[in-house]
Amino acid sequence: MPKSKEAFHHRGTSYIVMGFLSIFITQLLLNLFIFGYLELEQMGGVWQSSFTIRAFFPEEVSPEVVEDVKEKVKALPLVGEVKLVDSEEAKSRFLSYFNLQEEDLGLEENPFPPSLEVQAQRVEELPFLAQELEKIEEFEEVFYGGENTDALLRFYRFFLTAGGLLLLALFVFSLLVVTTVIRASIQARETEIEVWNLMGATKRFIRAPFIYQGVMEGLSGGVTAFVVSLVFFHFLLDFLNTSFPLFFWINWEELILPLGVVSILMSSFLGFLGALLACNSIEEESAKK
Amino acid sequence: MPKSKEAFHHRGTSYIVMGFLSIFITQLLLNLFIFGYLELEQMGGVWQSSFTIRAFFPEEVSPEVVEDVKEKVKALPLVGEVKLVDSEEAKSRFLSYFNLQEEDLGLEENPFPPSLEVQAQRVEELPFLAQELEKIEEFEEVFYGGENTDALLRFYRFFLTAGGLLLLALFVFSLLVVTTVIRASIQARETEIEVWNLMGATKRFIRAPFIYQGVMEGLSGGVTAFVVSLVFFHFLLDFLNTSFPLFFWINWEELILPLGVVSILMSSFLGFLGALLACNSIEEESAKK
Amino acid sequence: MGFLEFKKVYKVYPAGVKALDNVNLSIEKGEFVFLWGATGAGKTTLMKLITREELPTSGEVWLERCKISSLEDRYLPILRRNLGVVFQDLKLVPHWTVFENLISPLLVLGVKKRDAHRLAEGILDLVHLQDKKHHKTEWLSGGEKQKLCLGRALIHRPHLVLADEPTGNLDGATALGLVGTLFEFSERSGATVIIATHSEKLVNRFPGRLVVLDKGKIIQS
Amino acid sequence: MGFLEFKKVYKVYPAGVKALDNVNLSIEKGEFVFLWGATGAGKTTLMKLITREELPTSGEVWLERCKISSLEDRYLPILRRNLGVVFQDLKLVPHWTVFENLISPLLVLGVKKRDAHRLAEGILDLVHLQDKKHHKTEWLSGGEKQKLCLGRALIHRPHLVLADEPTGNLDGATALGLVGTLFEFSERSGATVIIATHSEKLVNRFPGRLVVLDKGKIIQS
Ligand SMILES: Nc1ncnc2c1ncn2[C@@H]1O[C@H](COP(=O)(O)OP(=O)(O)OP(=O)(O)O)[C@@H](O)[C@H]1O
Ligand SMILES: Nc1ncnc2c1ncn2[C@@H]1O[C@H](COP(=O)(O)OP(=O)(O)OP(=O)(O)O)[C@@H](O)[C@H]1O
Ligand SMILES: [Mg+2]
Ligand SMILES: [Mg+2]
Repeated sequence: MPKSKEAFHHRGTSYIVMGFLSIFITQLLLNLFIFGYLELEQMGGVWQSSFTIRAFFPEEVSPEVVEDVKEKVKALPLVGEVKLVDSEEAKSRFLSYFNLQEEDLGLEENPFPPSLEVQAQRVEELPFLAQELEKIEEFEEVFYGGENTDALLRFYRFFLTAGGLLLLALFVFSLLVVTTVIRASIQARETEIEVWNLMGATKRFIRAPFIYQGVMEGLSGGVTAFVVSLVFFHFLLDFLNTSFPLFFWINWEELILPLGVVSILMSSFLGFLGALLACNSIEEESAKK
Repeated sequence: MPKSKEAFHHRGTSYIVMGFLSIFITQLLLNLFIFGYLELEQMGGVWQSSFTIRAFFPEEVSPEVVEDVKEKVKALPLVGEVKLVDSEEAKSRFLSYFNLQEEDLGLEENPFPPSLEVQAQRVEELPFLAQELEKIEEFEEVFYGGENTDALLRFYRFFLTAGGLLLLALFVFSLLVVTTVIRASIQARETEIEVWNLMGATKRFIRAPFIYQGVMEGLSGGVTAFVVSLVFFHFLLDFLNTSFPLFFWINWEELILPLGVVSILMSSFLGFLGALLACNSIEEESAKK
Repeated sequence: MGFLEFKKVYKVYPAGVKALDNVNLSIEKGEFVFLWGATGAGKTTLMKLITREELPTSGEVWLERCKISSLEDRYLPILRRNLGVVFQDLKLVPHWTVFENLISPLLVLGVKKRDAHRLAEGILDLVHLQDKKHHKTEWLSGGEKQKLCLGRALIHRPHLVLADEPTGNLDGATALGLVGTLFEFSERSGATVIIATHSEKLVNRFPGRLVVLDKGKIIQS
Repeated sequence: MGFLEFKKVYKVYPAGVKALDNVNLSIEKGEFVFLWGATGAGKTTLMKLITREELPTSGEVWLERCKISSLEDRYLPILRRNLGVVFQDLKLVPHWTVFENLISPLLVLGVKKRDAHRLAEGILDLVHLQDKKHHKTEWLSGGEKQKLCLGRALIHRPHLVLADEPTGNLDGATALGLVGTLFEFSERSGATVIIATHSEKLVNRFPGRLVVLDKGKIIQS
């Protein structure tokens, strides 16, 4: 049986090309998505540290109270990092921000109140955390970016949801394409299959070459897509890094492992599943006849 | 001949579904691209007005020179709009920007020089225009955003190039899918075609149902994609408008015409071309045998 | 020059098989010809040269003063519409109905479906398939398929009928009946008929010309 | 109970055709049987019940004490591996070579390709196709295809050979030779052979049992 795997299948090279191409293209899109996702993840990390709630104490607050409240805040469940900004630091920040000298202000007293800079464990939870902090009476004002931050958060969440849906749709679409391709190549071999059946071949014997074809097409498409993606991302990241060094573009090397693993696993799995579904659907159809 | 168009084609419904789906999906992606493109266009317009070159005169410049230079600048080929900002306006802008009162500054003289705000006809040409303006001796300093603006411009250009390439790739891919689908459905009817040939049918007689099939699949896929896209964009724009009113999201109504025209033309053209290519390739193959 | 003319025709298949070896043959309009020969003698090959499924390696084939061995491809449809062929391997579309297979030569000619119906009724009677009209062709028995194939070859009243082993799957009585039908058709419409067969019984029963092929050579005509 | 047994078998096709009508038949191991009947009598249908391409509408079919009319689908391969069948419509794969079509029953059985080669040589000699071994099957003439089909039915030395109209495209001499080969095979290996045919000549030439079908009924056995 193993010897006959592809022994007599002379035609259908066009189908093999078709299957290869479809998996190649879907895997390419998938890789693009993975790239986007990793990028987003990294940016998310960066955002997180800049999404900071500022909770201001009243100007006349005592240092003990500040310390107390800081510990209290630290104990809250949603809180990530907490940093104390005392009056002195607040002033020097202001001066450097507006590029001024101490003299320019001409103030005798330090008008800047101390504050806590609080980060959430997850960016998502920023608004809830802000609500929590507002409940603490010792703060005079709690500021977390409001409108603007809300919009960014919505954007982040929208991106993730849309991406997830896209991923799912992409998977279903790939599966559809692979299944149809294998179906077509099975139908192109109708006569062979009929003859094998009449010669007493088992289901497994007949299916084997198609499953094999599916997995091989999947693998070859996946590997090619992997290589092409890597080369593409190499140049893309090069370009992006020189053009927009401000953004936090991931390292090319960090892509190799996730892309490689996903490409090989996903594409061979897709090929396998597609072939299986195709075999089943064809068998069902011919049983109905 | 016309009567027989689909008279005897009993099988291959699965192929019809396949062709429909592939065109549907590619058209959907195309619509998405068109949406993105229109959005970008609109944003580009907005950017344009905010991409402004500021050319500063020396503090002690005379109003006549300013008027002269303004007319000179207006006559330059790349220039769009030109606006004069005199010292008074510059000062009041500064004050409102930093939320200060005139008294806070404590200055006797107005230290702000008059300047010209110059916009390019096309965002792309901003750097060249800036170079032109720098050649004018009457200006003390020409400022056009530098690094930052350059990066944005690169981004804009990158997006357009990438989009164009994507559009091309998408078109080729759709064509490939449609062609293979029609090829498959032709191959599934090998026997019919052989018999028609032996009965003395002309090329046209044999091709007609496949070309018809291609166009119909294209049209139905395109129209469905059009409807689905419209519904999708309706909700998307609703969501985007409430979430990010800052951005300049296009009107839903503006999408109907371009999407409709492109959907119907492109998809039926794709179907037609795909069918034609499929017929040709099959005929070539069978001629070789 | 005759109605159908083979002049020094050789046919060597790419695989190296010499199927026809210097065939010279002239057939007159209205003749009823039996092409007789053992298996592999070249009967089917000879017919394929007339239908232009194959081209001769050398030599010429003429039909009604038209040199079909060098006919351009785009004129093939015109040639084939004037032939009625019973193919040895039938060439029926299994998932079409009997009726659909039967009228396919008419549709090619542009005959309206309602007229096709009328013509089909007559032919179905002739080949005794009236009760199978709307059956799928793959449901027919071997002999019924051959009868259908013969019907299809006659429905458009061709000038030349080529029947390649039309009775291989038919019992003696039915076979005689059908060849009788062909004979009558030839008599009435003046069509030329060539029947490739192995059956000595048939050859002896009908007053036709006998052409004998042996290993690609004509040894009696 | 005999080797092959039909008990009150009816077969009515979905289209409403009554193909077999209360068939009762018992065949012993090693018998050489001719199944004779006009076109549409039900010969092929009867054979399809043995190969399980069809199920009887009612009644039972037994083979070697196994009720094949109610065999589960997953045991079909085992049944079919023990049969050698010459199909009326041949069931050859046109784009495989002659050799590939010939050894397909062996590959299904798991025979190594080198052993298959040896067995194939013997069979090719038997059916006189030695020189076409590596030809594509679609290049064969009608008669050659039938010979190949017979070779494929014998190569795995089955216990039961079903030959449906195996000589329809063969000339008299070749036909006699091949049926002789089948007869010898039966004698030597003790296999049971059933041949469906229209040819009275064949039936009279060999000392076999004659079963006559008429419109689905057995009128002589
Ligand atoms: N396409 C082909 N390529 C190679 N050889 C071929 C081809 N077609 C036919 N042959 C060979 O040519 C010879 C003549 O074939 P042909 O089909 O004309 O015989 P035939 O007289 O019709 O035989 P039969 O009575 O068995 O149908 C055979 O040996 C056959 O194998
Ligand atoms: N799948 C089917 N559906 C409907 N009718 C069928 C089917 N298969 C066969 N028949 C009908 O059953 C009858 C018997 O067919 P069968 O093929 O058994 O005849 P046969 O004896 O083999 O004839 P032949 O000598 O022409 O091959 C025929 O009338 C045929 O039309
Ligand atoms: Mg022949
Ligand atoms: Mg039969």
